[in-house]
Amino acid sequence: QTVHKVRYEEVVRSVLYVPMYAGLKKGIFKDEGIELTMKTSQGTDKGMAALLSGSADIVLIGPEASIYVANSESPVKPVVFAGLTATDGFLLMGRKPDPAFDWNKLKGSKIMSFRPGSNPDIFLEAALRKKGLDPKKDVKLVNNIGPAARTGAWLAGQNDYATFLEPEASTLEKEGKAFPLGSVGKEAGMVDYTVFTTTDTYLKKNRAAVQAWTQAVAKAQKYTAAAPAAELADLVGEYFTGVSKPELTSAIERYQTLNLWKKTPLVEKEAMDKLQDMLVQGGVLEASKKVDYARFVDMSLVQK
Amino acid sequence: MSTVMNTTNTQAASPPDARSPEYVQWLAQIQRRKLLITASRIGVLAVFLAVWEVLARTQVINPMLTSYPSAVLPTLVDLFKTGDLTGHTWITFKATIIGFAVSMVLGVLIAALLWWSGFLKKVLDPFLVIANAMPKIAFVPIFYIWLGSEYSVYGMAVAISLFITIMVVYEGFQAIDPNKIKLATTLGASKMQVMRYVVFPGSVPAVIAAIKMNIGLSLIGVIVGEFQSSSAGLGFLIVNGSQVFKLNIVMAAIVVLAMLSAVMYLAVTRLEKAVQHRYA
Amino acid sequence: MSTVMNTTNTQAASPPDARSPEYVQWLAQIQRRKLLITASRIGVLAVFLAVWEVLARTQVINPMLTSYPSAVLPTLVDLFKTGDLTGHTWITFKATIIGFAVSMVLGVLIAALLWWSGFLKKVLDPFLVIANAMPKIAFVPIFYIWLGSEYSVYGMAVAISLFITIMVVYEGFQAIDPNKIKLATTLGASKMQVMRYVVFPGSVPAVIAAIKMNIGLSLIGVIVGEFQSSSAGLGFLIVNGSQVFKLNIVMAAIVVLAMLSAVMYLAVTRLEKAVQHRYA
Amino acid sequence: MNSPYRIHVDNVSLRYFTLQGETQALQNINLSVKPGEFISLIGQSGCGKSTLLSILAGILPPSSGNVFVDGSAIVGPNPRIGYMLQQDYLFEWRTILENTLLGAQIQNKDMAAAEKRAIGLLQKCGMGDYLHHYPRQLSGGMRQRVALARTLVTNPDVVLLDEPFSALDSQTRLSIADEVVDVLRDEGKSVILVTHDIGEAIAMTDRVIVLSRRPGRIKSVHHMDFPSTGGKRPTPFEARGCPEFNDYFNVLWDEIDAHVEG
Amino acid sequence: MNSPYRIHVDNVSLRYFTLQGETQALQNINLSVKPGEFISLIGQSGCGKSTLLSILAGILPPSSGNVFVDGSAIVGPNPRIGYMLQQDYLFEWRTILENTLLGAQIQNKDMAAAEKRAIGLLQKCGMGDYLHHYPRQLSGGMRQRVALARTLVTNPDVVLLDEPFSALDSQTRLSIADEVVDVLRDEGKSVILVTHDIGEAIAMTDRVIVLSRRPGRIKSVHHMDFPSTGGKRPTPFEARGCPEFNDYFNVLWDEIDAHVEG
Ligand SMILES: Nc1ncnc2c1ncn2[C@@H]1O[C@H](COP(=O)(O)OP(=O)(O)OP(=O)(O)O)[C@@H](O)[C@H]1O
Ligand SMILES: Nc1ncnc2c1ncn2[C@@H]1O[C@H](COP(=O)(O)OP(=O)(O)OP(=O)(O)O)[C@@H](O)[C@H]1O
Ligand SMILES: [Mg+2]
Ligand SMILES: [Mg+2]
Repeated sequence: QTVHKVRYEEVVRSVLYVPMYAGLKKGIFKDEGIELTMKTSQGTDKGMAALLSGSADIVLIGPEASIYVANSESPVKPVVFAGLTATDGFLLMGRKPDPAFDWNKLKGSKIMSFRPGSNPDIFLEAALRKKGLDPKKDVKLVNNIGPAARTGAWLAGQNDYATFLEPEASTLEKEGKAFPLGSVGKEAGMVDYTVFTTTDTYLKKNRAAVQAWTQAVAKAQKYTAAAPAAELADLVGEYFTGVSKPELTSAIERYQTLNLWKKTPLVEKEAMDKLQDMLVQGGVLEASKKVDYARFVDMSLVQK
Repeated sequence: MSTVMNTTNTQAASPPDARSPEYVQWLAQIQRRKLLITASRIGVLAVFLAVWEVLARTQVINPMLTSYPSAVLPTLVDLFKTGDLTGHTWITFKATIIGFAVSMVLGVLIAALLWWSGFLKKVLDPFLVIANAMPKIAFVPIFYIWLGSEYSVYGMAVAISLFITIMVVYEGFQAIDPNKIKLATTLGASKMQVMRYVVFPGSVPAVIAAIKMNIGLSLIGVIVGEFQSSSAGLGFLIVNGSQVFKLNIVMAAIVVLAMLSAVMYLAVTRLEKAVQHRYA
Repeated sequence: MSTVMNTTNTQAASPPDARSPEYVQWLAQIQRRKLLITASRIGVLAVFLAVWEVLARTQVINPMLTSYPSAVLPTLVDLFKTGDLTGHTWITFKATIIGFAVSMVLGVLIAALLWWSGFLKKVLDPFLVIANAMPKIAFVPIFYIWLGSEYSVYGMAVAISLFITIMVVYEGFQAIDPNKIKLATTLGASKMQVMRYVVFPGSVPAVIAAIKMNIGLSLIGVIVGEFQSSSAGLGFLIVNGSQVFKLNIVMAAIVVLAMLSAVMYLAVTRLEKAVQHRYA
Repeated sequence: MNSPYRIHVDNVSLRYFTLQGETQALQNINLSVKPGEFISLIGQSGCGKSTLLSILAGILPPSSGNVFVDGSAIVGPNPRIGYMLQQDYLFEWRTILENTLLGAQIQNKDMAAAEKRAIGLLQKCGMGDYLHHYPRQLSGGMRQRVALARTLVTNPDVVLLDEPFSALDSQTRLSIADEVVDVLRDEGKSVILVTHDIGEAIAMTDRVIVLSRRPGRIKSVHHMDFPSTGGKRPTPFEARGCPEFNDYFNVLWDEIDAHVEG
Repeated sequence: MNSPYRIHVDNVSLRYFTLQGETQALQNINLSVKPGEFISLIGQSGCGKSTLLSILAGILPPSSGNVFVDGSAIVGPNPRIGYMLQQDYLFEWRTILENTLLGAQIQNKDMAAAEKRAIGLLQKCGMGDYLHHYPRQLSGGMRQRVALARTLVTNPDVVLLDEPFSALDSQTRLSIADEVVDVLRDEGKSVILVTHDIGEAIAMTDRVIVLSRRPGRIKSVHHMDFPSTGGKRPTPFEARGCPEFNDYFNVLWDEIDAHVEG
């Protein structure tokens, strides 16, 4: 069996990517002949940059970056070849628990989101729209706070609502600082949130490696779907320095119930069309610049 | 009265109308050299821009990652026309000046305190060394938490520049010739008078040196702060531009930032020259 | 032979066994003062930690935002036991040293080149001023793009420290007493010999001054680079800790970072003292 | 106390304490200076000359013994004593006039009167045209004259001079010595001059006191008698031309040289 | 060319060019020095003394005129000419011996032989015990002796001294002058001394050349004749005691003073 050496970068370290860590720990990638080095690039933009500049072979980032780049002058084009998360994993959280929460209650409030044009922000806007709220008028989206500073800003008493990923969501809930009210992903619909992406040139030269990768992802997804949360927490604990087992377990449970993790790596055309609509509505993509599914997604390996 | 003046200025050189042909020739040569230098500078810049443009256009380097001059220039003009650029630049500049002013005032005060009490200086010394050596940038993620979005930009600016200001100014106080202090003491000066008449006015060059470092560091602090949280400013332009892969905006902002920092630096350098002349 | 020695060292003070009571008393007082200083330092630290602990425990300040000493310490011990901390620290240290070494070598070479050719210096001067004044941090978002994840950490370290190194070393070269060069010239030294026998050995203190700035700046560059993209290092610990909001990890990493930077700073300061003694 | 002496040094000793050890800088110094008398201290480097001046200026308390001005003990900086250091230490950021006024300012004197006196003194020292110049615009000799005016502006009775001309070149030195002596005699000051230049000591002062090497003790005292020209002591420059000068010089040279080592 | 003169300065003029204007520093200087002769240049500050030495040292080409050593024109730094500056400029990072060897190293001399000569010279200057000391460990006078040894190590025929003692205190100055003259005469050098100290010029050299104020021209030349003691010229120190000394001094003082202004 040939060994594929792959330089891999994930967008952030998050419970959202537990299937990947599980695959690594279970030796699934190794079994497929993949030897990888992993880095955390701290942002989709940086992950994409790593890809385009050739310092990474495969990255796990939001698919929207590939759409932007498909429209650009870049001679190298990114290719989405497998999906990992079914939709956005952010939870909408408020300062008080509210069993009778209704998204209409958000009207007139300040919600802490992410930078304009970023995936989490686009998804939140889509969810709001679905619920009949105009993200520009009915609510005030705060999107000028850097990722590392968001939790602090929340704790410092800024904003009425905010979106959080696991494991912060569980931690904050446990501390009584924030309470989950809804799931952004659930409202926005099943639109792939983070996908494995490579470049056309890498794919051409290293098809076997990408194939092996896709198969490993599929296996890892299958394993994750069946495994109990506690087992997964034990398995991937070492990727989350400082997060306790119970916290991790509850976070994994939450994502399991939300069906966040895809069962197969397939990224569907409808999902990508929906994403592009969201981008257009969000004002970060011109309608005329929508990109053909085939121009940035290649599902041929998944189908094998 | 028979003292020999050492200053050459007072003995004027020959009047200009008495220029010898050799001198005229020498002046012309100096002039040529000056022109050559200016030409070379323009040349270096032109070559740099041309290489950048060509490499990006021929896709030897990915234009998506670097943009290119002919894309950056229109962006600059556009941003400037809409007034956006002026606004962002002004915001960054204002924050820099505020951070700078705060850390200068604090820095000089603390340095004065340390000078006043040698004991306090001794006690605080290891903490100052650590605070000064510490990469303040490490606090970026938690600074925001502590200071909130409004003040974290200033906070970063002050954090980055305060300790070095204290050190430079204190060293300036220390570097005052002890004989000048001795002189004031023999005239009966109290410690307060020594400070007022000798140490403070004598450390103006040190304060200028601190200003020189400080203003650059404050700008760095502001940019870092703006990266973290902001809705305007050059740092905001850069981080937002890179988020949506608008490298022409990033480059435009960087060009403006380079100009802003160079202008501030040159202003302080000019101030420094003026003071140095006075304190020669 | 009737020259008067100005160095006091050579005329030893009275032998120690001849200590007068007043001197013994004076020594004791000095000793007391030293003890008092040490005690005060410990006191300052203790008060700081106690206030932090109490405020966080009584929730006057939000313990989630600040953590508290009794949480940071076990984290430190844990991280240290698992070997994680040593590993992360080593990675950051190594990157710092590499960045530092590269920019020292490059900086000294370029400074030598500029010294050699006054014309080149003149031509490049405005570019150097801009490069030096520019907040290199602005390049963070695009540095990563250019250099890739592997080299962007080193790249940032070099970018931050290179220009100031060039400037400080060049200024050191310039500050060599022109009379020393004149002396070598009258002995028939070529430019190369002047460089070798006068300028290089004479600028050792300037190089040390550059090292002192450089090593701190390289560390900043590495931390910033690690914030940006990394899989290990103290910067990684800080940014990841703050993302999962484990302030105890952030604080632990910051404590280690503070110690690392202080140790490097003190090492260079010691080197500086040794050299200064030699070059007194 | 009423004392015939302007300055009286009574059995003064001084030890410096450093971590390396203690240094006996002065041992049992006894010395008196009458009003209007000019004396000089010579001795090898490190023998304690500057230390003695510091004690007289009240900025260094003696380890034992006492110093008196007109019979009252000196316990701190005293406006009756002016101290002129080896270098001028003019403040670069002040004009000549402002520099001269420093002492008056520190002592909260009436500034209008002080300014009048300062201008008068500067004129006397030949610096009347430079009131609003800055120190950097002056030559070494001119600066030292300003330092003299600054010392005199608070009208001290005693002036201590610590190698006041050693930073000047020899020509300037010779001419400024004449002027300084002239001004000081004119103002009726008592003067204690420290110098390394034996010739300067002989030419400028009435009494030359030789200190032994460390610990500084008074080794010998020499009276300088010159034939008076026109009822006055010859100027320093004239004194150098007198035959007595060479004799004194050789005596003092031997006195010092014998105790100096390579 | 065969020339009876070691150094011959033939109608040398020099103009400095700066952006502010041109400065005529020297005008039509004619001067000759015989082998073994000691001459000195005096004149007010800025009259071009150092400029003339720089031309002789070959580091500054004259605007017009020529300079020759033993009849051959000087066009650049010349090993036959040694230059000793006002301060010692010893390299702090070299030991005394290494400092002394600088010239030999630069001129790629046989280092073993050079070291032998250097040690010999240092011993002659009384510095034999300090070969491996660093400059910071020496007093000003000792440092200046090392500078002399450094100048002599490459065995130049002519030694140029630019105010070599002006950084020293007067006592040290008097004693070192004797030693330097001793060493230089012993080595048979020709010497051109620049000084501000008229006394030094009179006591140390055979001929004193007075330069006019800028542009420097030769104003007058004075031969110093002293009664020889034991067939030799008196040492500088002895010369100062001779009655001729005062006469020469007063002549030269007037000569200079007349041209100096406040
Ligand atoms: N602050 C001090 N602490 C310790 N020792 C000192 C101090 N000041 C002077 N000394 C020592 O005391 C002795 C006398 O010093 P002082 O400066 O009075 O000598 P001096 O006669 O003025 O010498 P010079 O002619 O070089 O000026 C010297 O040996 C010196 O090393
Ligand atoms: N490099 C230079 N460029 C322009 N002018 C100069 C330069 N060097 C010296 N001069 C001018 O030439 C004149 C002669 O200078 P030089 O140094 O030879 O005088 P000097 O007689 O040695 O003076 P001093 O006694 O002060 O050493 C001075 O007026 C000086 O200002
Ligand atoms: Mg002294
Ligand atoms: Mg000169």
